[in-house]
Amino acid sequence: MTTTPATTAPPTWAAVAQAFPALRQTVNGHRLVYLDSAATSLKPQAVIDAVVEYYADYPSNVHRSVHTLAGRATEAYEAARARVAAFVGADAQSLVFTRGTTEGLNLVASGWARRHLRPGDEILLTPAEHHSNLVPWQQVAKATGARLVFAPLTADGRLTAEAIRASFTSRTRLAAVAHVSNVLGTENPIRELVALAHRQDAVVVVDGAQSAPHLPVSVAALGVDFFAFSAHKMCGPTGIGALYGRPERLREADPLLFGGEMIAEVDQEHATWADVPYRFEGGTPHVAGAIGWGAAVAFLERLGMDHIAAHSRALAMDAAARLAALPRVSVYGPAGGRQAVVAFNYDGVHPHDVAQVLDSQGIAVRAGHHCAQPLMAALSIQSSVRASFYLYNTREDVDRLVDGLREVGRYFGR
Amino acid sequence: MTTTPATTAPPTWAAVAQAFPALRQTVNGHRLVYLDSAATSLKPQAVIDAVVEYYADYPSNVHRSVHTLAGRATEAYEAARARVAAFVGADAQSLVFTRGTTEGLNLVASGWARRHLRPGDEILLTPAEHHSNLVPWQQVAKATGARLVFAPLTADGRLTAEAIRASFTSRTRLAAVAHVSNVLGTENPIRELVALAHRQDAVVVVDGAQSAPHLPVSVAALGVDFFAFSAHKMCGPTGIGALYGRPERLREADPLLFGGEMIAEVDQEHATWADVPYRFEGGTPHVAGAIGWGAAVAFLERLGMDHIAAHSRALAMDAAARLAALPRVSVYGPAGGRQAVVAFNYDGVHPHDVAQVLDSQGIAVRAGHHCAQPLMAALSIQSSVRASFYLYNTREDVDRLVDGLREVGRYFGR
Amino acid sequence: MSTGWWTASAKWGVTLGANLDELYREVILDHCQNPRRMGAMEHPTHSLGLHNPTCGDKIAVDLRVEDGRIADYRFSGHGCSISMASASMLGDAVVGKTVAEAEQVAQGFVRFLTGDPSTASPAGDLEALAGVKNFPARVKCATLAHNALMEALEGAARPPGPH
Amino acid sequence: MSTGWWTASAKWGVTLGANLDELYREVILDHCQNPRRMGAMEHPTHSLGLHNPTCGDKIAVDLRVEDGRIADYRFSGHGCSISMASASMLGDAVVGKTVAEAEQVAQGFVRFLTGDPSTASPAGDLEALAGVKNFPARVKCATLAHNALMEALEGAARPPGPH
Ligand SMILES: Cc1ncc(COP(=O)(O)O)c(C=O)c1O
Ligand SMILES: Cc1ncc(COP(=O)(O)O)c(C=O)c1O
Repeated sequence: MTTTPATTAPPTWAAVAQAFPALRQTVNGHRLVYLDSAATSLKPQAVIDAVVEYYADYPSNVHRSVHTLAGRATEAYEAARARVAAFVGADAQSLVFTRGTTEGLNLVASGWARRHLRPGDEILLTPAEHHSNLVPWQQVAKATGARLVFAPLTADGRLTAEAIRASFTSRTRLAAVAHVSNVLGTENPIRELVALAHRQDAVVVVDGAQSAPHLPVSVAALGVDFFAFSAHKMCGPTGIGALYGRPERLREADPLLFGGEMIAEVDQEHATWADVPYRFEGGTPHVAGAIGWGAAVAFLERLGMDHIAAHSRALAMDAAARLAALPRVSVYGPAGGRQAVVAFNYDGVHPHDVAQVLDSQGIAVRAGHHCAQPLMAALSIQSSVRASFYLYNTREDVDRLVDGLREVGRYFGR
Repeated sequence: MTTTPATTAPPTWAAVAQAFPALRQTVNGHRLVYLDSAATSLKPQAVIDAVVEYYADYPSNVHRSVHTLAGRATEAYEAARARVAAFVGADAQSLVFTRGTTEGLNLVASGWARRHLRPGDEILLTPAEHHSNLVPWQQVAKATGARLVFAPLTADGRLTAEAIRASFTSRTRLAAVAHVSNVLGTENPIRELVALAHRQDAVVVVDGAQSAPHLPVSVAALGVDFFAFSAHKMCGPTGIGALYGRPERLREADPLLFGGEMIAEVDQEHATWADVPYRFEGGTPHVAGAIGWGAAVAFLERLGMDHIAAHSRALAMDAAARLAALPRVSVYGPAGGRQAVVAFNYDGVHPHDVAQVLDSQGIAVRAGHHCAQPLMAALSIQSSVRASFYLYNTREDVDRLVDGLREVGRYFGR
Repeated sequence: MSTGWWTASAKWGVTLGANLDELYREVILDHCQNPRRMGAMEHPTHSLGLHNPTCGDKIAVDLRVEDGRIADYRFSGHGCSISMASASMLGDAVVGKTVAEAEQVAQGFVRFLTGDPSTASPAGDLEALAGVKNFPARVKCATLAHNALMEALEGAARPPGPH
Repeated sequence: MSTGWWTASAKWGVTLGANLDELYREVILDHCQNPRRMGAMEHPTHSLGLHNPTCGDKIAVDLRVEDGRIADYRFSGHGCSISMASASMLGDAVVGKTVAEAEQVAQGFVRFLTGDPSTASPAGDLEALAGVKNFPARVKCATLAHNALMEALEGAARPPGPH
């Protein structure tokens, strides 16, 4: 179950971009430069085709019917589960389909942590977490009496193994950390965290929303207890994601939704649950989403995750260096070791206005707090501009971004 | 905000069927006869096209970005919300997008009922509820000390206004009932239930999974507090549904998922929620699903819900009468007033085997307990066969079903 | 977008439910109508019931193991023709075998039907169920008794006491 | 499936962000660089802050109402050029007006930008913000101060006491 097939040479990225129909358009008179993949990625034709095939040919419910269309749908749905699981180095039985990363993290918080945490227990986080990996833990803390502890970042925004060690105490029962930050682009030391946590049977929850699209991931090699990620950020459909859980941990968790396929037996007063992972998939699943995600994973695997990682990292590093060299531009996060994300500000021009002027040149970036308000506060800013890169971006896109920022300065006279 | 535009003549149903690409196939050598719409419906080309257009042209996240693609996606997503809300006679602000009916009902159970019910309070249900409208209330009862009360059905499976009245007590705080049963095809007297409930400020939750696809629905006219339904059963995509809630009730409810767009302000320790309905939509939404659902609703409205209701009701009534006339076949549910569903058994042949022989003739039906185990127990059966009808079915499909059942008898020598 | 008519099975490159007689072989219908070893056992050494969540069907298997061999097998419950026939056939296949051999029969059968290509097709009457492979929705029915037998034997292998 | 190149705005039949100068009119950039009536008020009779959840921007509006008229208006906070310019322009538009008139100004402006076709385009400097209509993502920015003013005046209309 290797997550990346042995590819020899990297693909020709300009040719890869041709697989994405959205890139065949002009926006405001310019070829679209899409630099908002950290919010959601574009979709290759192969994924669109897989979704269309399901809706057009066998748009059936799964699991519950004997007829031919339902058989085909069930097979495709479960094959997608196996494929997505293998992509992150897991077995199909340990992969729960969710709506996305947010639901996955909430499932761990409500289903596992509320049941297992006690007053005085500590939940270890970082100040850079996405709201989806912060607010659920605030709720757990309120409900159980556990306490949130934030491991400090270095001045340039890194989470070091030392900081983790220093923040870990004998009361730490759970650590929830992003694999890759959606603002700073940093990759966090998950292996070190796991080593420390498992010495005292603490549970490690990883927010993989920004790592699964970009890095070869093996939950088995990392040793994490839970790993949540979303299809829509990795070339897949909207409305689907997954939570990997170590089977023994999954079995300790309560379902979030009751009804439909998650049930074994019911009478008027009582019900028993199906086995994992189905126990956590109440209601009719997002069949088209799972099938499309399977196609996305096949698409990424064919290109090779190591090549994809190298490509978007190279673009982001190049962009970060060139933006930092511009007058009035500040880039956030460390100088080295950046994944596909570059957050920055243009002194004297609000991020919304920067993004607007870039959009007028056909360049799509994101402006805002990126669902990381505590991190914004730590950086003493309200918001920032974020350019994020993926497999369909090219060097020319970085040129366009740099030129675009010059135009921002010109337009606002700064 | 009418749910059904004034259509003059009913559409030509055979022509309507042409809009569904799945019907252009043969299964096991026969033209497909799809009689499993109560599990999930086929999709018209217009819905597939809307989904493809989103993925191919503007596959962007919503709400959070200034760029052109995001603007387009946000507009389309919110237009779909308004369109789906209008379809059931509601305002956009009172419509929460969910994964489906199951999530909607669980949201009311976990978010509203757990907070408001007290020991000794009564939850009124019927013995015919789908597991998704039963198991969440079992959980609420366990958590709050409330008690489940089941209004009895008549011998032929109807819920009468008298039975509701007789089961209502001064302790009844919430009633949760299907609008249309997914097994018996009965339509329940929601208006009478609401009149009774609102006299004592009890809350009425309606499972609309089987009514929204088939009947003109106005939540305003019905006066219900909550109404949950799924796109996939009404020509829409998988993975999306909605919960309508009276705004004052929605504001009394806790969110189920925390993170992403549902938040107003966050610091490390605290968070405040966005206004309804966004408060209940944590994480990146299923944008493609919402947009496709909007197209599905437009498709249904163009044909006219009154015509659709009359058409599938006529087919189901015809099928029920003709099946009941066959030797060894028992049809469940009342003789009159049936919506689009016919559940039955063939004496001496297990439902799985019936469905299998029908499938060999290209006829797709469902066999099983239809997620209604308590109802099966009340009928003293384990399971049944279910044929369900929709706008793309024709009289010829009923003929095929009747002939198919004759073949079942021949095949098993009964 | 697809235009014109197509054949589901051809388009998908798989044969799904193509031939009914491949599923319902004579011997299956015979076992189903005249089930062998049906009924409860007086003093089983091993016993376990399983149900198929889709349809609520239940099959319970009772075993008497003596000197490491399956001395007797009984089944009870209700189900479709496939699950009843399979439970009926399983008895013939395991009675007189050692526990290890019986487990191999059941496991091999489950593996074969769930698509493990390295597994030989089942022997004896069970061979008639080989066609279920092409009807994935019925695999759960065909393996219900086999899984019950394996879990019954396994359960006894665990240390006694609450678990 | 689409082939070849297309123009986003043409294909969608709408003009989205087509012309930057339509958004950033001279007078907007002027208000943004030289905001009028910025700063806190000593003793406001009405006061309310609102924030834009997307970016965390905040605009607070202070009012002094005397004899049913807006005697003074101040705003504070931080935001993009559109929200700052809009807050700055709103002061000129309401000072000296009756409360009802001021509410009409703010409400008319919000209605106009959110696409109510029956609303006349705004008067005075605020007219320069009419172009925001074609940039839906910025409507929240342009209406922040207006919504704060309306809520501040509304809040006072409620009965006193905790609510
Ligand atoms: C009456 C009824 N309620 C609830 C549901 C659950 O809907 P979903 O699976 O879309 O969540 C269904 C369909 O399965 C149904 O028929
Ligand atoms: C780091 C991180 N965590 C969690 C999320 C939430 O993912 P989703 O919105 O798909 O649930 C995101 C993306 O928005 C993210 O970047």
